[in-house]
Amino acid sequence: MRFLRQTASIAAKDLRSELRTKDSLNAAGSFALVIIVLFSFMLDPTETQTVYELSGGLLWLVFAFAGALILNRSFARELPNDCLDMLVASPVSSSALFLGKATANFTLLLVVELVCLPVFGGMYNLSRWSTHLGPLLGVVVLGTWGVTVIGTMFSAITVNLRLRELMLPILVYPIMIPCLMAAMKLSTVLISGEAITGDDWIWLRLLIGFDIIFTSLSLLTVDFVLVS
Amino acid sequence: MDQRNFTYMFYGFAAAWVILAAYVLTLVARERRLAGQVESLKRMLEDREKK
Amino acid sequence: MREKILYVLGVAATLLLVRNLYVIFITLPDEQDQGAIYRIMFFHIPAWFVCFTAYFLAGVTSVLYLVKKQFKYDVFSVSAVEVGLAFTLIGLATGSIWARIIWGIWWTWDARLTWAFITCLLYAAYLMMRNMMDDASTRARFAAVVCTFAFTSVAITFKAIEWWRTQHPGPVLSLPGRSAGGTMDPEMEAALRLNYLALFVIAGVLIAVRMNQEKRLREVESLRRQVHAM
Amino acid sequence: MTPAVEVQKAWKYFGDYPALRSISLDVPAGTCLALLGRNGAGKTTLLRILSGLSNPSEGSVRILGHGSRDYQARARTGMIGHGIGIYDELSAAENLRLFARLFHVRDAEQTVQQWLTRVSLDRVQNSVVREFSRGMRQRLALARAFLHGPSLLLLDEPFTSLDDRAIALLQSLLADALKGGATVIMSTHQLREAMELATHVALLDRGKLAHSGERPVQMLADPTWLYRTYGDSQ
Repeated sequence: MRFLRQTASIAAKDLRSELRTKDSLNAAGSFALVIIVLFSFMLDPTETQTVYELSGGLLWLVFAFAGALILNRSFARELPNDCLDMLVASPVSSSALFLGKATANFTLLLVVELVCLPVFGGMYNLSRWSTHLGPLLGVVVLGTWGVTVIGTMFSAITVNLRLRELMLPILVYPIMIPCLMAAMKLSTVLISGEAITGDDWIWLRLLIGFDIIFTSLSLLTVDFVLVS
Repeated sequence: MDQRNFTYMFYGFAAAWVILAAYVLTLVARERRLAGQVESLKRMLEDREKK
Repeated sequence: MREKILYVLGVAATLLLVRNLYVIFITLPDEQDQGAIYRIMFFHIPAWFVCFTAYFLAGVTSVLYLVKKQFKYDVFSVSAVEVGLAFTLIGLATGSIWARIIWGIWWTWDARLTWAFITCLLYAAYLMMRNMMDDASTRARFAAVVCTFAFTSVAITFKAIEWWRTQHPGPVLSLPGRSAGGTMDPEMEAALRLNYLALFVIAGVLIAVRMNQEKRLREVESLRRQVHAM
Repeated sequence: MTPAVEVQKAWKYFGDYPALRSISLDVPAGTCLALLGRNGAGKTTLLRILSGLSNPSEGSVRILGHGSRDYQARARTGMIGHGIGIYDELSAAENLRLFARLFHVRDAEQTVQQWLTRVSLDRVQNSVVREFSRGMRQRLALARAFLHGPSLLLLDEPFTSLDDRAIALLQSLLADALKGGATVIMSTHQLREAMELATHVALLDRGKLAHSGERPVQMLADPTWLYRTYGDSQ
């Protein structure tokens, strides 16, 4: 109970200060839209069938790039005035602190994604993209959680490095590959207007497994990262 | 047996040995650098202790 | 004394490798389908096993570091990763050259190749990150966490990639209990085993040398702090 | 009565370099300890360990009878570090509310208002901290540290960089806290300010505890007396 309240307080704090400046939301949002526009030069936007086949991959690339921007800010926000020290020294356990920050990042990234999804579907005339909206949102939520759990953890690890803006993506993308792979596969299927069947279930299981494994691993190891 | 096959086989082995050798060389270089650093730091410490 | 043993071992393993080369080139005949190029396998397969083993041990020692907080585990972990990376490069280079002849292409996005490439990038990033950290204790803790994450992810990726179609040739070594393998000539197999031995010993020696350096690095950093504190 | 802080044979290594060497120190409850020593002697390292920001490599640390990372220890400790530890993008009230919630302060809103009044920021409580002057931010940081009525206060160089008004405020807050039975540990270079409050002193020299005990009388007139007597001759 105490744990959940503290997690909520931390998440609310991060969201409130983000909403006040909107730094990373604006950056991630416009970056994502720019990439979506750039895709139109990469492929023929009128060949809808091709776009359908690539949709999952394209979307998750956008999400992963946008995510890196949000995640970079996550712990960097604590740097001025040594705020992180105050949080670690307060009676908040490292895992509550981690979960709070992960929740905030998750929410921010999800907002950006929920804007991108219809824009992508609309601009490329993917009329079927929302036929399986429920499952698609489920996949987006699961995939985003995987991205934010890994990202939040590595945001804490890289925050004091010089070149942290570069190091975070270099470390984080190869680690998230299974999660991105699964999310891409499933999103492609769902955006194309088909249901998840047969062989694709294994990707859903992979996605859920990835989330569970890395959430527990993060909760087990945050203390080593935050307490020196 | 065609000649290309042999050439590429040679390339393959050469590549393996070159990479191995390159790695050994980086180890040697690092060894030298570390030795130099230890030496200069120790000298610095001695100098300061004398003062 | 320890260093001498290391050097002797290293030289012995290299000599063994050279002797194996002789056997491989002169004594063994060409393989019927692949011709001469198949000989690359004598380097390629053991190199992969070395790198798997190195990454696995690095993952295990990273967890041990987090549990026991003793520097020796961290030192082993970096060394294993670095040597593993060198052998990954060997595996990729030899494999790529082999593929040029057999498949007609330098690179294909085959599952295992992709996996190896990802692994390479990931562990290179790990080494880069270590280079950027100045305090050995923080570096050891963070590196151990990163390595644990990396190993877990790499293992999952390996599994995930099995679900994609693969065009990599199956196992050729006859391991007990694996009936599908064992298509290899016993003479070739003996040569392959000897090469395994040689490469594993060389990797071991390299890791040991690297471990010494990591200890020296810590010494340098501690001296630096001492100078700084005066 | 258990001491507020018990440190037993604590070592802290950075790599191979021992920043703290076998520190054993008991701080009785209700006292004010001035932690002295030159730069790099290990004062900040020791305070970080007591604040739960860092674990000792060897040895044990008990805070108010609990482990240094335990909820019970952390909830009753207040701290001021090198940074002021408040968020620029949040308002004064939001900052205090956040920490009140994290520390499970009862009647959070009322306590926050009381403290805003006490540090004279109640009229600007809804302004974002970014717009505050230096002095206002410092006073807010003091309110943040004292908000939950801590039984143990850990202050790292609290007087450096404070303006006069904040120094006066901090001194009165510390005096009140000591009257209320709290324990104070502060590292400081400003010996004159510290000596008025300190009942005990501890001197760190290159990671070792060179001296600890009650504050010698001599130090009131001559604050550097301890350095000359127990420190190295340099």
